[in-house]
Amino acid sequence: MADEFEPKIVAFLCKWCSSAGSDLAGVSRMQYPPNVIPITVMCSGSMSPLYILSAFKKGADGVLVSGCHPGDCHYIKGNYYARRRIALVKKLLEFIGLEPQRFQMSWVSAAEGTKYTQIIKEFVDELKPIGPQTKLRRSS
Amino acid sequence: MVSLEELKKEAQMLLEEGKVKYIVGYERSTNGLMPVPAFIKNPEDVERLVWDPSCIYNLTRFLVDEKRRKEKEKKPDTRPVGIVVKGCDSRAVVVLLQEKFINREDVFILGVSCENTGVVDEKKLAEKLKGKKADKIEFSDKDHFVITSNSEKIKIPAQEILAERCLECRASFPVISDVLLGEKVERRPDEPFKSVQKIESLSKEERWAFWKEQLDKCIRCYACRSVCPMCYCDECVVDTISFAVTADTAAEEKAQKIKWIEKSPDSSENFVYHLVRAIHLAGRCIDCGECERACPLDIPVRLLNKKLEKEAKELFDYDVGFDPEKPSLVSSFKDEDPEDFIR
Amino acid sequence: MEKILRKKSFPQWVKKLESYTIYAPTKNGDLWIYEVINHSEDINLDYLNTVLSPKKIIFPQREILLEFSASDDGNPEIKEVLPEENPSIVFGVRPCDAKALTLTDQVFGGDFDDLYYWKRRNQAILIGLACNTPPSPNCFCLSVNSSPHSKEGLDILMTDLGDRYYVESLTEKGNKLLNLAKKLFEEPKAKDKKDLEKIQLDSEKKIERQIKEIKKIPPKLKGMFDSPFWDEEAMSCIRCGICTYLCPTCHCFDISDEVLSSSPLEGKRVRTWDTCQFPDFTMHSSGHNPRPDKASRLRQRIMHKFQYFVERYKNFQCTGCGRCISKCPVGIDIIEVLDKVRDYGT
Amino acid sequence: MEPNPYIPTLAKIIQIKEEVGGARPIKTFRTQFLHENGFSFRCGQCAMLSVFGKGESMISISSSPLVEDYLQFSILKMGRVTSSLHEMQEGDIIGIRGPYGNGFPIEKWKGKNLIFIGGGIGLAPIWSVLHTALGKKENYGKISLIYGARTSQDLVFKEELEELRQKMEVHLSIDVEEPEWKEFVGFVPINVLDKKPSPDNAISVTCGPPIMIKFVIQNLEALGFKDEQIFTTVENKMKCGIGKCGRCNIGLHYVCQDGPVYSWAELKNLPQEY
Repeated sequence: MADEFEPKIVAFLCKWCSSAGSDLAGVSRMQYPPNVIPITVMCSGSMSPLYILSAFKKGADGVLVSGCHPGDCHYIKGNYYARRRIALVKKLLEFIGLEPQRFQMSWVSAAEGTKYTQIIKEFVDELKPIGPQTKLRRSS
Repeated sequence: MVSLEELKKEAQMLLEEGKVKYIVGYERSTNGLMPVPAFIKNPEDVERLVWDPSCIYNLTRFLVDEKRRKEKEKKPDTRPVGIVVKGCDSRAVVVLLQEKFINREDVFILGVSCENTGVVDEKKLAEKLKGKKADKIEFSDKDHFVITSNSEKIKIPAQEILAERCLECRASFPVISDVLLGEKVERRPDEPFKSVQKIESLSKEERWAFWKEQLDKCIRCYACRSVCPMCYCDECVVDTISFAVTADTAAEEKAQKIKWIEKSPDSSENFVYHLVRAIHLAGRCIDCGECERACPLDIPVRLLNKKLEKEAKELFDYDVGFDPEKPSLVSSFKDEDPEDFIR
Repeated sequence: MEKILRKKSFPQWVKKLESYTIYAPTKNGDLWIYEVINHSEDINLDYLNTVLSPKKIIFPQREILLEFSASDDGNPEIKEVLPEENPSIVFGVRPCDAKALTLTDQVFGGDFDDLYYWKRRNQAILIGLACNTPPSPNCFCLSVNSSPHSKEGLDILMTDLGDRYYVESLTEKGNKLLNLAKKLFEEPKAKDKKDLEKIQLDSEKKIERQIKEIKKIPPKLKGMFDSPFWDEEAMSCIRCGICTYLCPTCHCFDISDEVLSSSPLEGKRVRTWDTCQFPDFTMHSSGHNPRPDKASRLRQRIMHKFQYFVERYKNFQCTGCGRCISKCPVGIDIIEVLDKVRDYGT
Repeated sequence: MEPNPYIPTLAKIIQIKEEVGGARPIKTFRTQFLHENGFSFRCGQCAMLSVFGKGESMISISSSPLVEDYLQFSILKMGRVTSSLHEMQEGDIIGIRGPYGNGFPIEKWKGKNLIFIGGGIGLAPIWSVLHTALGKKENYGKISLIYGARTSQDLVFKEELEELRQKMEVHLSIDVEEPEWKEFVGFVPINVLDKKPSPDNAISVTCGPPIMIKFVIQNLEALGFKDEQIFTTVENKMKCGIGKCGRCNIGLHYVCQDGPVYSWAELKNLPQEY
């Protein structure tokens, strides 16, 4: 079992909600797969597509962008902008043939520790069967 | 039919009255069919202006250069610049106005309608002529082109040699202009996104194989970026050092410029460059097709932008470059924007 | 040593060259690009010219110079990375591209030998194909001391006589390849020689474009550094890198460090193509840029090829292949610019 | 195997001295090669310093060739490579390759009066030729230095400058008035006019920001200096250092090989592109 593929997931978590949600999961000792490399961003609206593509280039098998539910955004409309931008990035990545499961977005509020662990579990389970991401990864 | 004489007359009048600094148009080149951009300063030179199906370039790019030059001059001549624009090019002017990059009084728009046809695709024409050299091409009656190839006149239905984007054209006459030549012909292409759908219909692995083979050819000459009127950032993600640098910019700031994309034409670097460029043009690209025409390796980079134009239409019902007052795609939102993909 | 090779026995010759890596122009859409081909595949030699010259085989767009990594005490260690042994043959080299390599040889030789360039250069055998008809409407090789059948820089020159090739081997390397398949080659008869001369003469007449009185241009350029001519000429330039990346003689490059991981430090120092048309080519980190605008960069491209290189290496740094004219997105035509330089102020 | 000009030799930083603090800090680094490799150079030559993972930067060697056991570089913190050099400690390893450039033709200046004119970090290339001349003082006439910087804080090699006053004339200046500053206040070119060095049997060497060099040369010509008596260095951007990458050219000259030291007689006829 040891050499089973363990996907590496880079998660961009909005500081006000999702990052707090993941902290809540940690504080309440919830069990969830350790494949996540969390990066806190000030708002999902500040997510530049470049971060996502750069993560895939550096070898991420999956990328998650998680922000506040619509209406909860600390900056009022950051997550609304993010919703459009991430939808476009997702469509473009599918257009060039990247597996759609590799790039996810979620709303996780500061109180949704369990939802956060649930999303990560599902994400890891979806990534395991499709193996490591070799398409955008920098090889030579 | 658009009369070239009328265009010349308009241009001459503008120059004589000194209402414009210079006029950007098309003029005959010395090597073959394709014209070259003309910068006409004095009235008698308007004779050099031409208008025919080979006038493909999107001249809006030179409004960006004009602005950069003005910023550097101490006492700039602030008169507007005259520019000859087709339907698609005019939408590029609209996007520049929408983004407040230029002001309406900076530009005097000489609009020219393509009416029922459009501009020629060099490759399709070359195939059609099977090696014969085309010296001249002209509009002829409603929807034909006449090509003179060493004094032999060949009439070809325009539909067969039109540029890809003209087959999917959504504005055959300028949406914004100070002077408009030619009739306004409404154009509703039945399949506005046919070229994109061809790729979408492939399987995931086929799409990946297609893009991998195409983008591996890229030699990073950045012609697709340089020819695009919307790519006007002072500093681009691909530039190795920071440009907006003055004598007292702190060393830390220069040292911390992140190298997002390496200079070497490695497959993943090429992908990140082309995808970031496409995303930065989402809701801004008006499909003038210049990036694909300029690419020396014939990489279909236009399709990346066209895909996002299709998504902008389908997901957010957003039309690019028709209304200078409308907010741009990614700096606006609606409550009913789709979120089914969000967990 | 001059031979005749029947076209039908050409594939057998290629099969005999198993021990080499073979590059040949292959069709890719409407373009021709040099690719490695396997030996059984037959080589298609009725092509115009490739988008990128064989320069990309001898001076690739990306060359790893050295690898650096952190040793266990944290200090950096470096390892030189030279191109690997790869004896190769390049088929279908046009005379202008071959002559271009003799120009870049001068740059990469001199006091400091560039080992990377010379490793690839010495292990490549160049088999030329004379241009019976000019590959591009913008060819002007005759104006810059070259010709559609020039032998400079080539190991073998093949000329298509219809059903057979007239094969002229010019170097030891060329002879070696012929000797590998001696019986495929026949001695040329008088008729072959007559056909060859006729084709060579015809091919020269078919060249449509030329630079008249090119000798006048270098001295004229010397006096035109501060002339406003360059501002007008560069108005339509969009500052892309096509003219220099496609040029077979352009050799400018950049050296940069690519980091795979920062701690522990691991990465490569890489040489990549660069172009004087980009602003960051000459920009100091203080922000001062000796060539701040596109006019000064167009001036640099023209002056370097038709004055600086002439003074330094006694040759025009241009072999008239016409790629920069055909592929410029805004139709800047180097011949027209040079005509204007020659007649400027008269 | 022939030497590969692109491969640096590893060297250890044995001493770092903070010359100038503040927003435009300057540090002087002394480096020693890990394995002796006979790196001999002439004063005024430069070397390409490598910080692996960041890149390379061409820096003039400010120690005199007479000094055998270390190479000294005075570096102004300006961009990516120089900033990472400024964050290094003693004992760190960097790469050095070179020497590059033509260096000062000091052997031709025997018996001449030497006037060195420097601005800001421009004193670094002068330091090497100045100490070489002082090392063989008997071969040369009067040696003097006119050096200035923006503020007294920005003056480099402050202690050594005081010691030099016993051996030669030293005229310092700062651009803006400061309370306890007793010497000249104003730009270096104006200080040159103020000090009026005499042109007969003299050689002048000027290094500093391009704008300062331009005006110093004008003023020297006004004082009667001929073009062959005026020397300067040109600081173009460099990457390969061996005359191949095509980046540092002024006309047909590659500054990294044919320069960086030029007499005004030569530089005057080259395109003013630096």
